[in-house]
Amino acid sequence: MIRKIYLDHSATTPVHPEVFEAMIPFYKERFGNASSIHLFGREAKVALDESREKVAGFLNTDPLEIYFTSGGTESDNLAIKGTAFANRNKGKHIITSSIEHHAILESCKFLQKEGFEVNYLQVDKYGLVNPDELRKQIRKDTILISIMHANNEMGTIEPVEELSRIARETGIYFHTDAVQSIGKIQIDVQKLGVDLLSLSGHKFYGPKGVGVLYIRRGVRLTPLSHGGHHEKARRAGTENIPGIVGLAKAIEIAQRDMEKEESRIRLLSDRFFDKVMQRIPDVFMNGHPERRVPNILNLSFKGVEGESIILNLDLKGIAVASGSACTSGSLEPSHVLSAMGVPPDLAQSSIRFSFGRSNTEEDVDYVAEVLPEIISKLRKMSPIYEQSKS
Amino acid sequence: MIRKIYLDHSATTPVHPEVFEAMIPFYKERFGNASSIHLFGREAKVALDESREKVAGFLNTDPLEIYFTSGGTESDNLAIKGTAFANRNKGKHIITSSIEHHAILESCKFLQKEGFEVNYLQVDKYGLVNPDELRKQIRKDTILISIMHANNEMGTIEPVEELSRIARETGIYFHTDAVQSIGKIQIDVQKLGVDLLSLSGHKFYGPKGVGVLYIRRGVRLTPLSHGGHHEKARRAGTENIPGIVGLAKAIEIAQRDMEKEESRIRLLSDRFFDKVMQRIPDVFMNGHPERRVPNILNLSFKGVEGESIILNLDLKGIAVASGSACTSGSLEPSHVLSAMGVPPDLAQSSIRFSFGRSNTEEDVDYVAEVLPEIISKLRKMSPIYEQSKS
Amino acid sequence: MPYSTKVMEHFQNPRNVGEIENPDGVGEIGNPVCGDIMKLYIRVKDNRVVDAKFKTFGCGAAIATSSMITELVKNKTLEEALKISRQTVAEALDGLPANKMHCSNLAADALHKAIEDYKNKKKKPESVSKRDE
Amino acid sequence: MPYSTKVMEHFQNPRNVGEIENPDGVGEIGNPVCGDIMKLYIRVKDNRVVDAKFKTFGCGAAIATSSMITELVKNKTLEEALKISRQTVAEALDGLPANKMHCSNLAADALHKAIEDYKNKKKKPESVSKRDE
Ligand SMILES: Cc1ncc(COP(=O)(O)O)c(C=O)c1O
Ligand SMILES: Cc1ncc(COP(=O)(O)O)c(C=O)c1O
Repeated sequence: MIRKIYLDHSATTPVHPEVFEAMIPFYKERFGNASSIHLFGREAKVALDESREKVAGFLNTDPLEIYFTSGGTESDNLAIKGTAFANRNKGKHIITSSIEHHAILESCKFLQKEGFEVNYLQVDKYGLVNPDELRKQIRKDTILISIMHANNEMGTIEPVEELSRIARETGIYFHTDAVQSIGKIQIDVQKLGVDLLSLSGHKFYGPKGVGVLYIRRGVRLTPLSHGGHHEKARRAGTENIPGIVGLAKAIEIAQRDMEKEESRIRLLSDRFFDKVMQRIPDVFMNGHPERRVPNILNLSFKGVEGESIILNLDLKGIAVASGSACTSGSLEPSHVLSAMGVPPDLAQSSIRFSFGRSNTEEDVDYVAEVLPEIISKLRKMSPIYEQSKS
Repeated sequence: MIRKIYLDHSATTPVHPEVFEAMIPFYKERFGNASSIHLFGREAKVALDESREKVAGFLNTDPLEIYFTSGGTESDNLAIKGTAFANRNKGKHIITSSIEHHAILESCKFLQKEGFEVNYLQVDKYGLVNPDELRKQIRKDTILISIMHANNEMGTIEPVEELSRIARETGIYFHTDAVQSIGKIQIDVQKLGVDLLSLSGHKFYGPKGVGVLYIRRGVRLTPLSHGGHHEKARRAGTENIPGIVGLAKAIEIAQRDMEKEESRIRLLSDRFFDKVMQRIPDVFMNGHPERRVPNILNLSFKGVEGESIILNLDLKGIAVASGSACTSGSLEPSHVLSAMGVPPDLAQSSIRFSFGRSNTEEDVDYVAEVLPEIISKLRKMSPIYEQSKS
Repeated sequence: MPYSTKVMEHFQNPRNVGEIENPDGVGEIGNPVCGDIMKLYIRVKDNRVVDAKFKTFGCGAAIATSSMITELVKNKTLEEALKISRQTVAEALDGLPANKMHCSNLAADALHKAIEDYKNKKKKPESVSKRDE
Repeated sequence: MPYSTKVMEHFQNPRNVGEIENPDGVGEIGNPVCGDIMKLYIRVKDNRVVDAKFKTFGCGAAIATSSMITELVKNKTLEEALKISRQTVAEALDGLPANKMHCSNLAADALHKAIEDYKNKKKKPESVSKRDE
């Protein structure tokens, strides 16, 4: 039987067995609608409240500031469009970075069509946003700044504390997309100094289809989903109790195991990186060498297109992602790597290895073993690798 | 031990055991992200495609016209606001009814703030929309008509085929909210003649947090959720595969068992109604006596407020809902019953019994047994029941 | 809808349900929006409320507050009775859910109306009896 | 990304990888947007393509179409070879995913360019060899 090694934990994760266990009763006997006042409803409401408290505890804030959504994308959309629509009388200018997730970028593009102006901050070669650059872009009519916590393609951690401080000084809302940092590094909304923060369950061993938006008290925000009075009338829709309970459980586990997992993953990633660099020439790391979440390692294999690497690894049972193009169904190279100044061919040659709970030393050793052969075979086929050698 | 009888299936349902079974693998080993090109991703993609085909088959349409959402509320929001925004150059007038779900009504109210005009059609005493009335309200700049299939409070089935024909004649999009009719009556989008149709998983033994919007090919619609290219770029967000698989399985089961379940539920409901009418004076049925989904029975108990009935039934282990106020956290009586001309005190006195799979004859007999005592006790306390007797 | 145990206890076993024949004061209060209607009857002797009864159409909170206030008011002087506020009633019931604090917490208002009614009747018995015709 | 078995077979075992020394024609085609770059070499004898080799930087589809076209073109006359279209290649591979039909299906274009190159060289050998310096 073929070995299966999953190195794509930044795309999604399996639910943790304890998370699954926690969800089961809410599919079965405790299935009530949290809006109902009878026993079934009250049981659901209790589960909802307890979940909210758990999430609030993890983020170091008040349960009243925790809103459940259908995922990271919805949280991002609600943060960006919700605050934009609610505050357009104050101004129509938004600042974000050029390396945000598409959920942010596309929300901003939509707002541009609606008459808003958006500045996309440049980043340095490591993918870092420059606080001075942010300061320069701020205008009288700036209403929102959104800079992600950790990038999903190469893991760089942005200086959110510093950036949010600038926002606070100037009285502008600050949002951060923490979808990729949760479970990897501490997230304390007070320390981070943010007004809004997005999470998604399925990136840290919780279920798909459920997310969180932290909204600091006092932030004005127009709902995207209108209807019943769920989530204090800011996000209508019958609450996905099993999903919410699962997300809360996943947060509990992340908190409990963070330290141990973090160092384990860091060792795995370093071990893999060292072996690859020893065995394969012309490999370049994308992202910041230290300031990044430990589970993401993004490497460009000069002269070889990403999808062809993915497919070859897939044939060996290894799952990775690429900054090339195919994941999104589009055919443009990664906007993140491009923004960092990575040349197009190297952007097309990038592979994201993202490690997680199931991965062992044997796993990464196996990948480091089969990879050199694959790269060498593809490079023999490449019209641009030879060119660069001559 | 106290008996537990759930008569609130229109609020939500437990997932069917077969649905739960079908979901399990997608939480565990087949957990991939459907956008990934490796094995894990392809497995997820296959499950997504198969689910889409199942839903399309049930609705008698093409899989390309099926879009998965996070629930009925999102589907309704996307249908209303998505078509409104995409077609505002054609006109800014929308027609709906006064008895729609809040997801529709609040979406319309939001649009009114954004400069749209909305007509809310009156209904007759049975809750029926009048096609002639619709015809009269249509204007040159009408872009959308949304009339629900079956009402969630009293079950009346609207003449959707007739209404949609009027829309088609005049080239206006027609949306129907079929959240309460799915699994109870056939839904064939060709026969219904609709352009958009909303469903929600948790109302027919599927999971919470997943829904469907059917969008006929050619309908112009602005997404609400921007981001990745999921769902043909009309609804961004990592697909909730377990939820989607569960919803598809629930549709399969609904289709398989519809005939049998429908007549069984009809008998239960009739049996219960007869007993209540025999044993309790001054009870009035709300909704159409025949043209309604068989699982909903809405009765007003003159002189007694709804919540006090719910609480008393709850103490006996029986779960029902009320058209009074408390469910939504608001304190206004049901807008549906009010629109039908039910006087405020009778609207406040209404109870919705909604039957489902788990209910037996013994269940309804038990409820019919405890109910008279409860009503009589509360009536003795009532300042308005005596008044009406004198 | 998490009612306190005390609310549920009064809801299940309401005290002093009914009417007082020829009461010394009646307070009726109704809120057509939220649907609660309450009628409170008092018997007054030597400036003290010696009996109180109620009839209520309303939710759990409305019934429990009605029941509670009839208990609270008994044997209080009129001055003491007038000091009974919505807050007093809610506290005596170990609190009410936030969304029930307004609409369904009318018992104190009904009591104050009943006392007012009593005072009016006492002041100008003629005109009052005329109004009753 | 559901590639056909045939695509995967060619992707795993691509035919005719490499270069032809002193080729009679070379077609290079590159698409910086989608990142596929393809170089096709042909050897022509008596108006027939007698050999073909390729080098490709690109995704699974790009590699498979390159491999497939070198097979298809062998022993075809130049006229026949020019009739090989993107569609021909895609069909020979039992189809390509929709989003791969454009960017990653450049092999036919590279072939046509190689034939053009061959014809140009034959017409004006001087100017071509000059260009090569
Ligand atoms: C940084 C970031 N933001 C947002 C999202 C979107 O979250 P979801 O997949 O829950 O829609 C993702 C993952 O896709 C992400 O990596
Ligand atoms: C008619 C109708 N439409 C829409 C909804 C909303 O669906 P969901 O609960 O999935 O948000 C409901 C149920 O709440 C409903 O009954």
